[in-house]
Amino acid sequence: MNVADKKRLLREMLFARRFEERCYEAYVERKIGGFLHLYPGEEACALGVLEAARPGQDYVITGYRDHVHAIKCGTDPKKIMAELYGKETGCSRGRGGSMHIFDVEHHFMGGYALVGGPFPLAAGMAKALKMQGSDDIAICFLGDAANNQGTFHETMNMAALWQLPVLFVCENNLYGIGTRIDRSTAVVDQYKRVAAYNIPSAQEDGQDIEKVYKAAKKAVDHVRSGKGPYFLELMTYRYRGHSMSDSNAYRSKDEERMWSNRDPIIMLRDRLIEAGELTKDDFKAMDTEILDEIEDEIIAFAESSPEPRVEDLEKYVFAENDPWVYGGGR
Amino acid sequence: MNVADKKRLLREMLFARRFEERCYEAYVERKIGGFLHLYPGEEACALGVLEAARPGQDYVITGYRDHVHAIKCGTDPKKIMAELYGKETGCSRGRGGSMHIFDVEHHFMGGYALVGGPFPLAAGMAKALKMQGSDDIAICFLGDAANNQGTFHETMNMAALWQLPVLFVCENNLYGIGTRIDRSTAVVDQYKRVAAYNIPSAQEDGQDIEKVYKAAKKAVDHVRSGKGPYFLELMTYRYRGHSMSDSNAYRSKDEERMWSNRDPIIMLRDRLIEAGELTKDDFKAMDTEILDEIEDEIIAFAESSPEPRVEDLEKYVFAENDPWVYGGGR
Amino acid sequence: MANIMYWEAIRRAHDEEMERDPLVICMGEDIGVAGGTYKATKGLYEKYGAERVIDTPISENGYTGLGIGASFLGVRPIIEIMSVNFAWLAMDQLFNSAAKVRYMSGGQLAAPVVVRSPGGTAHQLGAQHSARMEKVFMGIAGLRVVTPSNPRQAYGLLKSAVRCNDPVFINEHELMYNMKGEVPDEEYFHPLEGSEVVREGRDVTLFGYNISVHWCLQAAETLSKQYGIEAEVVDLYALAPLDRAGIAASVRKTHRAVIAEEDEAPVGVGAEVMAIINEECFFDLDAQPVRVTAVNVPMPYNHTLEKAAIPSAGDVVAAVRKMFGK
Amino acid sequence: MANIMYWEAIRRAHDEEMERDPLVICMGEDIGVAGGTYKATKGLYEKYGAERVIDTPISENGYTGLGIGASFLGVRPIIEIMSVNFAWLAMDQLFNSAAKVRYMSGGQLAAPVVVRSPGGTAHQLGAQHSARMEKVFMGIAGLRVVTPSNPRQAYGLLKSAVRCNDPVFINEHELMYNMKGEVPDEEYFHPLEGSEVVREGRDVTLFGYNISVHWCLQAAETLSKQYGIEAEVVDLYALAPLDRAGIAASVRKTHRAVIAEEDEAPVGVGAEVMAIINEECFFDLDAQPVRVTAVNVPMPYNHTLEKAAIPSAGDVVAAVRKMFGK
Ligand SMILES: Cc1ncc(C[n+]2csc(CCOP(=O)(O)OP(=O)(O)O)c2C)c(N)n1
Ligand SMILES: Cc1ncc(C[n+]2csc(CCOP(=O)(O)OP(=O)(O)O)c2C)c(N)n1
Ligand SMILES: [Mg+2]
Ligand SMILES: [Mg+2]
Repeated sequence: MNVADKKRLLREMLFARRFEERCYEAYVERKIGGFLHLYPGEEACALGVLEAARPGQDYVITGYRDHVHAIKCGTDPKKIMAELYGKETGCSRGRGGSMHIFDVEHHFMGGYALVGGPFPLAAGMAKALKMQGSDDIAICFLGDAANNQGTFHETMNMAALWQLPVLFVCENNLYGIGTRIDRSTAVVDQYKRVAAYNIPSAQEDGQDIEKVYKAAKKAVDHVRSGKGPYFLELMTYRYRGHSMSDSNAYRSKDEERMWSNRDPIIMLRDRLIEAGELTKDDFKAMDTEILDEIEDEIIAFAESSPEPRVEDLEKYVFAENDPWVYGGGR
Repeated sequence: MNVADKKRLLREMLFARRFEERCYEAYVERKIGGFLHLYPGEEACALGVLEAARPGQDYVITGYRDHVHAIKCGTDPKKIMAELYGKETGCSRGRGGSMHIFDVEHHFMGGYALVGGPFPLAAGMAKALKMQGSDDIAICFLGDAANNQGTFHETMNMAALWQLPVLFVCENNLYGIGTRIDRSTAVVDQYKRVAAYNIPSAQEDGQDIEKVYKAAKKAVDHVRSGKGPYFLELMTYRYRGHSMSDSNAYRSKDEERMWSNRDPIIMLRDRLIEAGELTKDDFKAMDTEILDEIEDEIIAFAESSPEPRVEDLEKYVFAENDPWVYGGGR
Repeated sequence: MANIMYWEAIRRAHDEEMERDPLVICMGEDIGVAGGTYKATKGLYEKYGAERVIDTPISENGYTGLGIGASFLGVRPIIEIMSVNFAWLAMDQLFNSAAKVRYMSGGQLAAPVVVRSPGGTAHQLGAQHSARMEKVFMGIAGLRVVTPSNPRQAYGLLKSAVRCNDPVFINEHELMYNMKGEVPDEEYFHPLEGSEVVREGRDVTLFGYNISVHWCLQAAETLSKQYGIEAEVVDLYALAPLDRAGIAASVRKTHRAVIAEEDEAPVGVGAEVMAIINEECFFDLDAQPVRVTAVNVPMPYNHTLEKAAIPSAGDVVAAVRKMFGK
Repeated sequence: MANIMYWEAIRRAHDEEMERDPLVICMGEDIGVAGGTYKATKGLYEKYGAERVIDTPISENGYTGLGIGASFLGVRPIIEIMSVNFAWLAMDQLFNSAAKVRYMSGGQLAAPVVVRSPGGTAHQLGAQHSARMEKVFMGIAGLRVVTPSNPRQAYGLLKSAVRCNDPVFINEHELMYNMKGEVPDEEYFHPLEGSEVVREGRDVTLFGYNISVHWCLQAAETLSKQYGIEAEVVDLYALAPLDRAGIAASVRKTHRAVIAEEDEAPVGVGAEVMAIINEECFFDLDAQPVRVTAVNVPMPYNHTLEKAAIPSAGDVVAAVRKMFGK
């Protein structure tokens, strides 16, 4: 990773942070509804991992905490914000909302709201890639608590058995909503659990994007080279509550402070400053630019976009005019 | 285990073998319907493990291959045969059939037909025992292929997390119906898989009842002493097809021969004969006695028992006259 | 009579039953330390401890099965499934184990568990978090299904469910936890079967359950005031078994029926009630029975589409007006 | 026209579609080396190899989800769930993922999987292996449900389902795999919507699907010969969406309806068809519509009880006779 890359990643992380914070505000203003799960604190995970892959080409899938993953795949943030606003211009045409960001064009295969749901879907995409002789891979991001779901076990076994090209990234932020990992999970080191399937794995600091990148590079190479699945655990932390409706009362101030001292953005920023590659002013300017872009372009787009038409309520339930429905497709 | 014990166990294994073979015949004669899963070849597993526990007092649960487990818990074989005949005198009053042997009085908590279903039920019974301060334990017998079900993972995690007094016995007969274990399972040594939950485990020869007993003793002691769950894998083989409707065509004659050379009954018999504790004639006499008992008492009972009354079809759906249904229970 | 919220009523029922019987436990995701997503178990962890108020891993089939197994040995678990959408994962244990074990053991063993879960469309939760699944639970023999429309029922149904020897599924509603209502100060056990006439009327019967009872009541007011139509409103708090006699009695009186349900129409509560009306009192009908249902789509996120997808009091009014040609 | 068995028809459809398109695969427990519990995939493993004919671990939710994920990228999986009773374990992926993904992605992504599974009561398989669950599948928006009553449909419905861009659940029946029937020699695609009038009649319509079509046909013969009643028999091979127009057309002609289903009554196919009749042609009815259903119990093992629990052609005859007072 050269300096230009690092600066770009710094900007991407900062953008992700500001984007999510702006979502928070829009939610408070009641512009956004439903459940909203934000990513501040965890930026280095999605951005670092996908930096090591081929975003837009490899197939990415995740849970409900999905905005930043989509952005890195190439989804226009305007379309994500419009989605959160429930607009027809949204990436899921206003039908999905925050938990269901989709951008198939950029191979962002969706955010899903059932914990553990994406595991088998990711393995299935990998199966399709393998059948088609592609060297693209499937990448599945999920939380630590998701690993207690039966689908985790079933999927790891199948992925290993059939040597599928899928990378599982565990964003271990130590909590599933308000339940701390050691209160839900017998073995807290998640990377150890996949030994039960003979899946190679690693645990890495999820706050240092350079480390994430390096660990992910190794993981991605493994998977892409046809050696089967890989499981990468990234130790991270979410700054906000689980979702907007979460009081966040179950974590100690000490713990929160400890993690904010390891903020992925500040860490990379300071490293660049120390190395003389960036000044504080550069950083400030970058921030202002981002804030302006979010306000002037992204929010403006979302605000001014049209709502879906009520007449279209029943669209997208089934394929339109599928000839095979009538048995006459030949 | 003294000589008397060994002789008794030999008799129990032989009884189990003959009982199951007689079931086979009754099925062919169409006296028994539905699915029938037999246990020949695996006798040392259930009998050896439960010998090391407190059958009739510890709570036992298993899958559909359940006759022998119930017998060892103390269920009258007459009632099992009557159940298979669908009679009102059957242990499940003719409502259950072979896959659903129940004898709650003897703490045989049932055979269940959904693969993987008993895992959480067993852990739940253990939870109840723990709450009630009992030193009884729950014992769950299931097959190797069942371990690929999500319930396995979910249950192992909870059992370990809450340190529940439950012993999981994996009867590894190398196949799930017609699928050989290495074609369905990434890690074939099942005892290794529970390391992912920090559950102590062992693998043992399931054909040698003395070894089974010893390994089970250790396992049972561990669980009963309050140290949490334990997982015991027993390597075994079923001689017949998976169920009566299984052609059994997927296994080689060589493999079958290899295993029949390690027959649990023959092995113990020959050991006792070698030690001068038993003669071939003793064994023959034992066999004749068993065959007579099965024919004259067990089959006779099943044959002569009455069917359930059609008027009782809707009995046992709900509790009878439960006052709380009417809100007037006080 | 205290005027308390739906969630408080549920909490009170938990608390009283746990206080009374040390074998009553509760379990589910985030119900302990966090007090429950909808506060139904608030404070119980502090009071009864981690052995009886159990924060579970995200393993719906697993912990539901665990609760069922515990119930085999006398424990009375109250299992919360955070949202009914997640209950698909637990159906195996709920239906294959809990609902069938009494029958297939010839009456020897039973699974007296209570499973509580909110269904219903809340505010823009999208396709995977807006399911209304009462129809799925109602269709399986061996399971009782009840659904409280107010705090009194929420309290009294849970009390009875905990003590009842059958497995009971309690269908709550995300939008109702903060609804207030009167709950008796003394202990109260609501029957798990039957129905309640919550408004008398002579012209038409409006059948509702859970949240749709409120649409029916609101519609009845409008119909009375603006159109002179006196609607009877029947609260079907018991969905399985349904109160055939109660349904028939009201229709025999009013000769007309509208069933309001929040779910999509196919094979739903409306269809079943209509079938019962056909079977019990077809020739008493003066008009075609009508069901007011959601549009048959996965729930859209967009607020306007969401509103368009689910029915309302206005739709009930419209249905009745059409029936009367008014 | 070849006269082949139901399982052979399904096998042929698999084979033709796999031959045509290398992205058609099939998967399930014991479908490969063993050839499938009901032989629906016999010989395909040898012909197409382990990459396309996949013996899965016993992980219903997992492999169903895996098939769905593969379908996102152009693969066309035909997933066999060995018995519909096990499908409870896979409902999460089938409903939460497959049925909803098109809608919640605003039409961008779809899950064109086929899931096949036998439901129905076979011979004394007991409570956990005798479920008939079509009503559960029919109630969820976004999923097509079809159910073949003969080899021709079994062949043609699977052919269309594989090519259709929606997820399709095919409800088969354990007792029908060995049933013989005519299947066209040339390729044939059965529509996934609609219904078929399989016997014309003027006095009453008997609605059936899957195995109950045969009870209806048998009943119609008896009714004609012994009672002079000419029944029309309508085969509802498409359960979701149901053919409202077809149902109404027949009832408008005969003015009477009996619906025969193998499942327990509550919220079932019978209720839904009755609701549709009420909605579409209430005033055309000359008699109360009737559903002939199973008794509402978990399935008993004992043969006599089992027979008493499920309906038969005789029950259909009895229902019609009662309707006509004969
Ligand atoms: C099947 C299912 N069960 C429960 C939930 C409710 N729920 C949503 S997120 C969550 C916690 C998940 O934690 P984790 O996997 O660690 O991801 P994180 O939110 O921490 O990123 C829970 C319990 C759900 N959405 N789906
Ligand atoms: C949930 C579920 N899936 C599939 C089946 C069908 N089935 C019955 S037994 C069996 C194989 C189980 O093998 P294993 O666990 O090794 O036990 P064994 O029969 O060898 O003793 C399968 C696939 C089932 N009964 N339940
Ligand atoms: Mg987490
Ligand atoms: Mg096995």
